[in-house]
Amino acid sequence: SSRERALATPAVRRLARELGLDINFVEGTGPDGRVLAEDLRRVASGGGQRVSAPTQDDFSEPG
Amino acid sequence: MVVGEFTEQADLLVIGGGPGGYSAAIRASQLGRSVTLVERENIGGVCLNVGCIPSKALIELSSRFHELDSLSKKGVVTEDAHIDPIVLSQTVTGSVERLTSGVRQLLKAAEVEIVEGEASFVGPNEVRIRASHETSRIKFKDCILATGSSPRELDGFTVDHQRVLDSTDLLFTPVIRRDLIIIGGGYIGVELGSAHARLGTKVTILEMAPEIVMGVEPEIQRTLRTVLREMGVEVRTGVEVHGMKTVGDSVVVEITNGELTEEIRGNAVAVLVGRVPNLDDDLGLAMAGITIGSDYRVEVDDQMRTSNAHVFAIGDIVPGPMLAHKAYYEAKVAAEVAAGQQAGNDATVIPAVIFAEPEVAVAGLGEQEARSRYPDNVLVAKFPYRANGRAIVLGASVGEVKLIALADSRRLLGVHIVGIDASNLISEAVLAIELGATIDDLALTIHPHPTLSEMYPEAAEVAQGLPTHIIVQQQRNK
Amino acid sequence: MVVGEFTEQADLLVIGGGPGGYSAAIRASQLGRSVTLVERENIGGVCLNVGCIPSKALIELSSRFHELDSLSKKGVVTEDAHIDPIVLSQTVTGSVERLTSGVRQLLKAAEVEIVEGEASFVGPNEVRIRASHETSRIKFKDCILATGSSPRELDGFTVDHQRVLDSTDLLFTPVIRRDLIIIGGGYIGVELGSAHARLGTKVTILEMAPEIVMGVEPEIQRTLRTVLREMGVEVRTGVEVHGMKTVGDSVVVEITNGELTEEIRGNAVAVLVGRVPNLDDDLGLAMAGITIGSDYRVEVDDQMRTSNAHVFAIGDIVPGPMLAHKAYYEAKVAAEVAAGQQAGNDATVIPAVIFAEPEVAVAGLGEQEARSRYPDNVLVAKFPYRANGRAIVLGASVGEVKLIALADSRRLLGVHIVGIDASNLISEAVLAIELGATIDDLALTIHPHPTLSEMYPEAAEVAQGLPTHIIVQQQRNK
Ligand SMILES: Cc1cc2nc3c(=O)[nH]c(=O)nc-3n(C[C@H](O)[C@H](O)[C@H](O)COP(=O)(O)OP(=O)(O)OC[C@H]3O[C@@H](n4cnc5c(N)ncnc54)[C@H](O)[C@@H]3O)c2cc1C
Ligand SMILES: Cc1cc2nc3c(=O)[nH]c(=O)nc-3n(C[C@H](O)[C@H](O)[C@H](O)COP(=O)(O)OP(=O)(O)OC[C@H]3O[C@@H](n4cnc5c(N)ncnc54)[C@H](O)[C@@H]3O)c2cc1C
Repeated sequence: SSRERALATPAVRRLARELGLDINFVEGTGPDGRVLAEDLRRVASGGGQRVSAPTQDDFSEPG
Repeated sequence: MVVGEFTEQADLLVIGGGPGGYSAAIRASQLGRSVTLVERENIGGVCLNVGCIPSKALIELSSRFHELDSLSKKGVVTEDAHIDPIVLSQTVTGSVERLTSGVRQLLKAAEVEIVEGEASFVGPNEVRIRASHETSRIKFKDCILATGSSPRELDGFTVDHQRVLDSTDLLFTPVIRRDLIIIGGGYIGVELGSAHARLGTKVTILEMAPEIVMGVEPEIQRTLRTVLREMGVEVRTGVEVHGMKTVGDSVVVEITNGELTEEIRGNAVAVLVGRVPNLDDDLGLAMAGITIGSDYRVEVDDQMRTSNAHVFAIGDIVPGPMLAHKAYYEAKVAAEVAAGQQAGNDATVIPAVIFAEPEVAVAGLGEQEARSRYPDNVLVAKFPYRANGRAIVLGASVGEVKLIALADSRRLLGVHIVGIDASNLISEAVLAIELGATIDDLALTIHPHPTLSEMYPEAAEVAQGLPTHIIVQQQRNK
Repeated sequence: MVVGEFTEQADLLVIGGGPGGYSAAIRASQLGRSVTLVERENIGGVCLNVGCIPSKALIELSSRFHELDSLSKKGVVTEDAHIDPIVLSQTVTGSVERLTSGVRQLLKAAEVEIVEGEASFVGPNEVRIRASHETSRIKFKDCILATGSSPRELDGFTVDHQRVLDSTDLLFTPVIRRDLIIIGGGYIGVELGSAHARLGTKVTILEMAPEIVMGVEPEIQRTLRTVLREMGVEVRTGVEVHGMKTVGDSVVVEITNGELTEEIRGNAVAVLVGRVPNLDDDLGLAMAGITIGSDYRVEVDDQMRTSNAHVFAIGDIVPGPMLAHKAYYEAKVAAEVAAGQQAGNDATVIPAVIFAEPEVAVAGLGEQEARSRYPDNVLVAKFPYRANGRAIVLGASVGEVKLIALADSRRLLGVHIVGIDASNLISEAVLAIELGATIDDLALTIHPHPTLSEMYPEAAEVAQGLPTHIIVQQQRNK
């Protein structure tokens, strides 16, 4: 599959879990669409953008 | 079932005291769980006792010994250098003792209760512990399973620790053997083969697959083979091992290579044909409702939970490479989830290092995998050790750094290194990939001079078509 | 002015063939400029000929020699090890030759025209070149100035290369001296002092400042001093050097330490008291309208442009640490801007490495600087080498990794390492800071086991209050 999981750093991925968000449904405003901590906080506080469909697929593949 | 067994209660029970188990125990305790750890053998597991640590101690010393010859030619003259195998072996043992006693202290400081014995499930939230003189039972609220792995056995080769050896025999080696046959060209075979060759043993490696260390980039396999050959290691790939006999002081291993049958004679044979998760029936997984997958690993979700919601599994017994740092990472995910946090196993990269001659280190996708996943969108660039100032200073001209990136976004996908100190270099690549760095980020980050790490920006410049310290004709933009 | 000088035209003229000059020349040529490079001495400049490269070659060999003793105790036995100073010196020279001839090839492949001679400006876009037998003139469209630096002289100490030495004398050393006085405890003094001490010379370092290697973290200074003392190096700080005389075969250096006057006697004295940019009047900067700042460095903007819009300046002659990797970075900025690209000198981090015993490596802010810049918002965490598996295996228990981060956003600000292989570890920290990584990113990135790089996530875990392999009592959350 050429679809990718959301681009985000390990700490941001962790933050998404803590906020109860599926990071793959959050629109990233960083370079290359990368999801930033601010994007997550915005969504969590109801203000931000959720993308309607996952841009992404599996979490399972290790690098 | 023994009548009158004493039953204790545990808040969080950890089974197995290897890298997975002990680090899970420490983290869970830090986060407020009350932790009991059961270990049937040695705290520290395979890694600290008979794996990573003693192997790297031996490899390091063998490497220092081996380079004495070339040092003499450079002005650091040693004429009668030799190995004292007894002292060498004591040094290796000393490293192990220092680390395992350290881990015992860490567990004590974290107030982890240690129970000696072998655990097996007798129900979904209960285990029986068999110790040397008694058995007991522990009822747990939650459990982290980290029983690790054991050497795979090979039909017809019964390890007797005299003529037929396992990896542990090769680590605590109080003699330098004249010669040694190693069955298995995986990373452990290649690491220990390199180490013993450096100590002066004539090593032959027999591998069934068409190449050694399957899975790493073909260029790396080629470099490894070339260097091993130059060191006098004989590598035979695509051979099938049929059996062995002892003849006087020697072992004779019978192999076939296509149609041809051959006998290989040596002083001893070591069986290093991989490892099997410790999941046998004695463990009673079925009693606890824990499912094993078709790959003979425990099935877990992305929070390391097994099919029993109160049991987590981590380390060599769950899918993925059998490596200590994978166990450490999974241990923390499991411990944090068990402590009510929202952790998840979502690492992009699990690096792998082979401490052979030369070292190999890998992070992220291989070239073939990248090209099939992202057709026509892959950029590959290499930079050789022989063009790096520090490598020249070290006299280490063999090797290269290979970067694999997306052509459009230029994001780094994989890094593959063969050459001196690859083990020390690779973590920068892991971080780069985890952070979503691009080729250009690498090129524009100032790397100190003169260091091996400069090969990162140099390779990135090759990818940009603007190499500095290497001539890549077709890439000039003029 | 000589009558009838021949005047040539150059599209882009580079003055100086050191790391700055030669890499600027290559990059500019790759981007389409036609490049002429003038060098008055040796291609490769200080770094390749008498700096980074030979010093690291000597340091590496001295380190290998020095560890032979401890290796013997570990089972790799060498009894009559000794240095052959002639061969050692040839090895050092060999590294230099290999690298400088490599750079000549690179310049040739990049079609850079090399002119031998000393350049001085005679106007805003013209230089005169003085070679051994002739002078000529070159009119340039654009120019990149990279004339580097020379050793600072010390009143009363005239370098005669016999009793009064410069750094170059210490690099190509065909004898092992009985003892050596080094004036200057900067990084070069400490590096070369360590190297000669390892080779068996009794070294005394005299430093005027209250500490050696000013600017690095105080803990690192202390560790360095302790290790140097254990090696038999005498370090005297806060002393003033007044003069010297020769008495028979010895030199006597007169120092004052507060009120006290003292004489220090030795076989030779080396003057390593810093470096001065090559900007003397002969260069004719005024003729070209190029301004020198109050720090005696050429003033440049963030695209390396001097006050003459057609002249760029890079390397040791412009502000910032005098380090080769800074020169390389600035060279590429200047070359790209000269080729019409929008590059800029905006690196967050210029790392520094000291190849002493032990190694020191630094990236980003120091603790004091961080605390004053971000009051009450700084997090500091340390992890010691003695708790790292690979360090234990290497028998390298001295040292630590120190992380400095913002407490609120947890973003990494600085990393300071003292200990074995610090030089190889630091680039990961540079990249982390450049990419804006947090403490948590470091902790969650899987670092291969067993490697020294694991100290990054371990120190990050200390910052999180969740240390794994070290006991930090007050930080437990239970
Ligand atoms: C020679 C060699 C070299 C290696 N080198 C490296 C290397 O350089 N880098 C690397 O990352 N990895 C290396 N490995 C692999 C590494 O050792 C393993 O990946 C790692 O030990 C796995 O950790 P673990 O906690 O899952 O299991 P283990 O370390 O296997 O620990 C499991 C523990 O559980 C105990 N146990 C098992 N069953 C029970 C039971 N029923 N009750 C109680 N206790 C039980 C065992 O006694 C053991 O102590 C090497 C392995 C070998 C053999
Ligand atoms: C002992 C020692 C060890 C060092 N170790 C390190 C280290 O490990 N890492 C590190 O990063 N740095 C190190 N340095 C510093 C490093 O060498 C310098 O930072 C680097 O060389 C600066 O590069 P540059 O191009 O600015 O100048 P230079 O390397 O000084 O080159 C300038 C060149 O210009 C030529 N030149 C000068 N004037 C003229 C003129 N008028 N006409 C024509 N040519 C001219 C000179 O001959 C010279 O070749 C060390 C220095 C020393 C002395």
